Amino acid sequence: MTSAPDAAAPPAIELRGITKRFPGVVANRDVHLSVARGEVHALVGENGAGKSTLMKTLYGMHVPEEGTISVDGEVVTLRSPGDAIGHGIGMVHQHFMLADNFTVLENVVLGSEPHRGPRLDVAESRRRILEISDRYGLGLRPDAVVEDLSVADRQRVEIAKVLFRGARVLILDEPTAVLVPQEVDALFANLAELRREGLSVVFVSHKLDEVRAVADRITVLRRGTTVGTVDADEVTSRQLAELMVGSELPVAERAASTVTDEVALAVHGLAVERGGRRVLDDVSFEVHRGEVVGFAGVEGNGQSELVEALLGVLAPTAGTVELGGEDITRTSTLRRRGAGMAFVPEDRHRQALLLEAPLWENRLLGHQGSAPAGGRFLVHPRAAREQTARIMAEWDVRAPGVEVRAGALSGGNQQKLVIGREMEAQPKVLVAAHPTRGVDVGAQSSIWGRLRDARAEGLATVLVSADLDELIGLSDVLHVMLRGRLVATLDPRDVTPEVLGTYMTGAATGDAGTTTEEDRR
Amino acid sequence: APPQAGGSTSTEGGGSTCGNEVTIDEVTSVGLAFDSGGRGDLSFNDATVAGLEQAQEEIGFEATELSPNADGSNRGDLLRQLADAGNNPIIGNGFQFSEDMDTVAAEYPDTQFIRIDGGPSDCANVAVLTFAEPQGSFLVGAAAALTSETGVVGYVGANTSELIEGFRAGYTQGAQAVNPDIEVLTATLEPGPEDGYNDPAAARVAAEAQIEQGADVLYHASGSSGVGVFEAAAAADVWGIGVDQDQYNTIGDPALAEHILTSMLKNLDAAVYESLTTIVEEGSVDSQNLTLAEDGVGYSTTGGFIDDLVPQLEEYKQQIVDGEIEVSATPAS
Amino acid sequence: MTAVRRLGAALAPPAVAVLIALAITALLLTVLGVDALTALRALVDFGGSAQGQANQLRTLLTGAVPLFLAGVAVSVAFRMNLFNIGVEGQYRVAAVCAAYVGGELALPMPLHVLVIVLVAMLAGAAYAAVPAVLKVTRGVNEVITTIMLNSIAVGLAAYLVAGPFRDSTAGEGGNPTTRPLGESARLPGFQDSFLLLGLQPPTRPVTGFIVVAVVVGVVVALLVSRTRFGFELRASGANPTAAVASGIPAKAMVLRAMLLSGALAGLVGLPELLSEDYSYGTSFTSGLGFTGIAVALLGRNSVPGIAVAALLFSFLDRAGPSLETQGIPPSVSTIIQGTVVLTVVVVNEVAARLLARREDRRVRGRTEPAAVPAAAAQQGEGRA
Amino acid sequence: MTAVRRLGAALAPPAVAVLIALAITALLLTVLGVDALTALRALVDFGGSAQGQANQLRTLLTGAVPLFLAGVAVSVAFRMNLFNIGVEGQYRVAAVCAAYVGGELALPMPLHVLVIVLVAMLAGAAYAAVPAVLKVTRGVNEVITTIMLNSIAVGLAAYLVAGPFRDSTAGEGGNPTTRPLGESARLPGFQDSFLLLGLQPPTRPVTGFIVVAVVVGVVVALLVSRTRFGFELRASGANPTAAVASGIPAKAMVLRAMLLSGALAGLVGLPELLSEDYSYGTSFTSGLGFTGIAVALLGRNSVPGIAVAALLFSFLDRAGPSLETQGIPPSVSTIIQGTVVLTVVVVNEVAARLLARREDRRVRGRTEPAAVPAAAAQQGEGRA
Ligand SMILES: Nc1ncnc2c1ncn2[C@@H]1O[C@H](COP(=O)(O)OP(=O)(O)OP(=O)(O)O)[C@@H](O)[C@H]1O
Ligand SMILES: Nc1ncnc2c1ncn2[C@@H]1O[C@H](COP(=O)(O)OP(=O)(O)OP(=O)(O)O)[C@@H](O)[C@H]1O
Ligand SMILES: [Mg+2]
Ligand SMILES: [Mg+2]
Repeated sequence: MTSAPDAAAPPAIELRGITKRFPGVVANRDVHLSVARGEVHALVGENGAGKSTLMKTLYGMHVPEEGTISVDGEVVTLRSPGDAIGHGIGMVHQHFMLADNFTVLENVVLGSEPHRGPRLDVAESRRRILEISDRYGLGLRPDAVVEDLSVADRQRVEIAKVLFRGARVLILDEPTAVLVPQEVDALFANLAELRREGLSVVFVSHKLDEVRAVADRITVLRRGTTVGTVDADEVTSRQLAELMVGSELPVAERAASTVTDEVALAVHGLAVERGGRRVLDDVSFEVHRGEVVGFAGVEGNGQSELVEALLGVLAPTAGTVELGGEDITRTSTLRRRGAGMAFVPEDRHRQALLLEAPLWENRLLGHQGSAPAGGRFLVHPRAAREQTARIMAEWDVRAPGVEVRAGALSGGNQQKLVIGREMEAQPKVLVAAHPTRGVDVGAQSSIWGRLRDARAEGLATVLVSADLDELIGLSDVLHVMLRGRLVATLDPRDVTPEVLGTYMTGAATGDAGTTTEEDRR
Repeated sequence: APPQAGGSTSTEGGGSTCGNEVTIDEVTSVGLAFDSGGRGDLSFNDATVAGLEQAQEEIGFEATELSPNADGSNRGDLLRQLADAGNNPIIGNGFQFSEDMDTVAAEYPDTQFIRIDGGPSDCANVAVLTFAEPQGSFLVGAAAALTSETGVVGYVGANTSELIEGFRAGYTQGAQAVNPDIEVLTATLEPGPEDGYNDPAAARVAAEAQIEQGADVLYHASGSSGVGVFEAAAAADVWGIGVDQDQYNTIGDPALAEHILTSMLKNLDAAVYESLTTIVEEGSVDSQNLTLAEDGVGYSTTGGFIDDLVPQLEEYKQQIVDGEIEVSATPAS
Repeated sequence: MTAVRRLGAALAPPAVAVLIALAITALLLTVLGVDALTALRALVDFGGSAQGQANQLRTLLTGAVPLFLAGVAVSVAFRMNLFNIGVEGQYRVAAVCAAYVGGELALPMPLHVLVIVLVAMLAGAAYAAVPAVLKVTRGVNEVITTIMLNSIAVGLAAYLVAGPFRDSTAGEGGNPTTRPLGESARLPGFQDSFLLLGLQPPTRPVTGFIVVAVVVGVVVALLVSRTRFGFELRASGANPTAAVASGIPAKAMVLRAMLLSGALAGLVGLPELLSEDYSYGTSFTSGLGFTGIAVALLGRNSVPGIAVAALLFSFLDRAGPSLETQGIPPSVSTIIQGTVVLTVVVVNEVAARLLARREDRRVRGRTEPAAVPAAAAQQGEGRA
Repeated sequence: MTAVRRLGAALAPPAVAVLIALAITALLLTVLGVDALTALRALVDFGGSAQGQANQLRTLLTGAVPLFLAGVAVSVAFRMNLFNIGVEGQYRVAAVCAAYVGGELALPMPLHVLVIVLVAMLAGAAYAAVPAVLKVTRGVNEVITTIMLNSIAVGLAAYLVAGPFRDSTAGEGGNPTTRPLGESARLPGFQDSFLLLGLQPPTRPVTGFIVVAVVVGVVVALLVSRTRFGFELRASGANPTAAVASGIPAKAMVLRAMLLSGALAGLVGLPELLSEDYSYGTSFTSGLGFTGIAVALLGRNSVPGIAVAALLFSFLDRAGPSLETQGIPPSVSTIIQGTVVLTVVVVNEVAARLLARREDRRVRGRTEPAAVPAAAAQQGEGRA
């Protein structure tokens, strides 16, 4: 435990003795956190440890019961994000808070619009946004509608929004969960730039290597309270993990192939159009029983459309999808799910959860038609409650009970609930986007383990992920997507994240250096 | 005083299906249930109130007035509530009480009910006071035609109920009796047989449209909606014709009164007054149809705007009373 | 146990709310210069005589039945975030169709009523299908279509009853109505059954349709909480995107919700048709659909809540004449009625929130704070 | 250029819609057995004489003014996803207050009118503050509170005009009204100015309040599209969570939106007060607030759209008597009017979507697909 880089100046942010209770839960208990000017400070801890709660407190989204917040040595009261912004604090949320039907420009300026008198100064807004975009390489298109953006794009919009306000303290709650390595590097380069300019950054992440690489100091949170603060150069990832959970750092190790001959899912020449443009073009691949097929690609290259087309939410303009030999191109989502397809979406809040409904109702969602909790006509709340309790136990979903609103769970626990729900149905085909997004290291290794077990029992998996270690570690074959096309097929056994990255950005092309299907069997 | 049950042998009408012939020894409390619009509608309801108050002054009973709720669904309950409170007789103002009053009369066979307007009742304890509105309307129709310089006159009715259509029928016949080529513009505020008594804005739009089409005398049969007609008439400096009461006196706005040519009088007040005094004198009251002959209907001359027409109108009146002119109660179209 | 508790949770806030509402209303009345005591006494006065009281009770119940049905109809659509302002038009069209078919048919007793009920539900659903289809296929907001369809319904019903549906056996003249229902379609009511409860029977029976209303209430409550359809309805309302991803057909759900709402709306006019008027004519009650919106909102979309709300509205409606008898002008009595409902709404909302928070605490109280393994939570669950 | 195109985009769909609506209505009429040609001719008939036409034009304009104001008032709240059903009650309370103050005061001309307008806006805003405050502090849904406040407003206005606000100089008897406005508060209208356009002047002037309506329209349009407030209003409505996270005070926005909506609602009764009646009495027009909801929805919340919608409603309103003159029964004419609006709604919706899609393509066409650096997008922007 060391002191802040510049001990003389008051810390940019100091939280002292923060306690925040939710009904029945102490999310933060006597938390201390001190962030110096020009420091990148990481916050780590397992799911539900209270990281987001602490960050929201700092951003004025709720008022703590106890404790004080000081900005530049002065005690302040933050009753609303407005107050926090007023004190130069900005936040990028774990679950984005963007107005979907607004443009990038509108979202960025929202709340602190440049204006001349009462009039909105659009030209000035555009100028400043593009300036920020260029300076930090965010690649923003001011007139794109946020709804149409990929998750990574949205992330950049959120970051731009904070920078736009000239925040002196940036809070980033799991900013890298959905970024591919190149994007993570770019982001960290940005952070370094900011730090040089004297800004302070507080960021939350579950990726411990990353944390060590970028942070100056790291504060560990466990069960709502601070365990300690360490210097990033003096700690190993393993030590960090032990501080957090008391267990070892998991590794995505390859397991023996369980691929069978039996084709579970076959896709031929799939194409999807949006706004007159092909966002998915001539995509063909097969997934066998016991096989994990991974899809790598920079966000915005058609992975979302692929997942949604497989699920039947998006109608393809060409091509076919066969499930277990049966053409399901035109069947409904319901039928597909009934035929054994499961789905973990990239955005759990939008596509997987009823935030205002209790956990047991969320357990029913997507499975309302099948026994034991659902049925043709009736649903069985009691069975749903029992099942929810089982999922919570088996997948380590930490929540006080099955009657809790899904919205009250921490992000990682929501993710575990979604995965648990989908896996408990014992699907034949799993379509998963970022399955471990936002879960802590312990839970991540247990989810990986379970995915491997299911694969050994014959599960066919379509895996989309921004975590290249996860992709390489879990997949039996890897496809690279670029501009809606499959541009390369790689063998995960002899590919490194760096190599994969070059394919994803289009720097390398073709199937060079990869093995064929036959080779792998 | 508890009402005396009379012999339930009904005289005319060949056998009543409900209620008893009621004899009332002493009138101590009278109930009045309003038509929609309630007290202060400046026409139909207020006319009944006037008659009731006149009788009250003379006889000295207690009066209870109740207004229907917004959707008019509680008319039957108003009557029941009045009956439960011991009122006898009970007056229901308006033809909309028809079904409800017969039902309630069967439940309270020893209470006398009086209904203003509406079809005949099978109940021995329901007295219906009806008026020959078509006849009265005939006379104001004639007055309109005699006054009109454009050969176009207007009519604004509340709805398409039989009662309201009767006004239109008489008015048209009267106008055509004077001038067979006259154009009678008609407008109806509500598509069905209900409501329309409380929408002066719509009445005004309708009246303005007719004035635009050349109408220079406008009659209305639309309760308090009629204010809109008068407003339009006053604004365009043409004539309006009142209904039920002498609206020259009751409109309360001199600017509007100056444009009320005449009013078709439906002598509700007199009829109500008389039926109450009849009960006091004779213990019971019967249904009555009040025509021109009984002065149940008529026209007003207040303001002196039609003084020179009176001889002609009186002539028509006589012809109707004599049966030389028959006024149909249903419009030709 | 939980069922009772849940019912209690649904009923307690409105009860408390009514009391507080009365207090606030008394204050307002004093400001308006009206004797608050007299007014409140008149408000809760059910008349002196046993007969009068029985009749007022009957009025209260009879008035609540259509309001309850209208509230339930509105609430079904609300569950899916659909604002069915069209209950008004739907029940009008349904009533005129049902009255016509019922009047022209001659069938044995239970069948005759059944046919009328079915026709009403079908007609209501058909009329609700218009906004539903327009929304699903053309994306037209249902609020404006139902507003316009309400006004069309007024014209349509008047046109039908004056023309094609008019009682042809009645002579010329007279106000147009449909042919009166035969005896076999006239629903018997509750009158002597009051004696069983030790009460004076009212002069008129309470509409037998109250039984249908109770059945509808139970069925809808079960439908919403226990069936797959109800779950899908709620899910689509709560998060349409997630619902679609979960295999719930969004458009089909809009259709189904509106059709069900319309079918229920079709029932609203039946108590009047089957137990009072026996035909559709001049005095058919209008406006119930609009009040139904307020009833559904006041009842917070739950069936028991809607029942209480319907009774409250009916209670206040019934009180109007009592207030007038006490010399309180209709204008003030309108203010009183509105204020009572308004205060009930507010207090109800506050109470419901407090209750939810307590319930929250109760649930959580059973488990340890934060980061507790789910197994413990499960045990906690089992213990309750 | 873009402003014109945008106006065109807002106006073109309704225009096409009206034409298609007429065609569909003609079909319906034929089904109902009415001569469609006669009916449609009657619908669009403005009378034979030049005088008659001028007068009908006047009726059309005069009728549209309050509907436009009501529509704008509703739309401001809609922008924030607030359903201000209470415009009805707000304008009623505002009108009675403004009439009272205006009648009792004696001031020089422009000041007198100004005071009346201010009082109306304040009263409307104050009455709208009730649901706003209840929503913000107690979380009560504004739909139910405004419904109840509407019914209270009816009672309140009747109470006020019969008691405290009654014209004390008028004798007993007659119906209660406020004291008539003095000459200095009577708004001059447009009559001879018709000559400037080469038109016959109508017999009565078009309300001078039309100027206020135009100003309000322009101001609100600018406010919503060009100012911070308008932008934050839309944002808070479209995505409250995002707005809050951006530091926009959500509760304050609810308050502001409702107060603004209420203040605008306060204007709805003024054309009638200042140019027609000069006092508030029993004959004061009611229901404009409800129609305002339909107008706002039909106008798709845009000011030009609302103007067109208000004109359409006024046009159809005016056509009622013409239809009856042609022997079309009132029930059918109600059906015609409703159907025209309904079809316009649908066609308008479809056209707006098509347009939006085209617009979309236009905008997107300017930029390169996907992963294009912002600089390129900027150029594309510059080029257009
Ligand atoms: N709005 C809320 N209502 C009730 N409980 C809440 C709420 N928000 C968070 N909690 C609880 O507070 C605790 C801490 O949650 P928090 O979101 O801070 O965790 P976290 O550290 O961010 O986890 P993760 O890594 O999964 O995002 C959890 O037990 C959670 O259930
Ligand atoms: N509805 C839409 N209309 C127009 N353009 C769209 C639409 N949806 C997406 N796009 C654009 O298409 C491109 C591809 O986006 P897409 O959502 O397919 O990303 P993705 O590759 O699936 O990313 P992820 O890995 O996050 O799933 C982006 O430039 C996006 O802005
Ligand atoms: Mg978190
Ligand atoms: Mg995507």
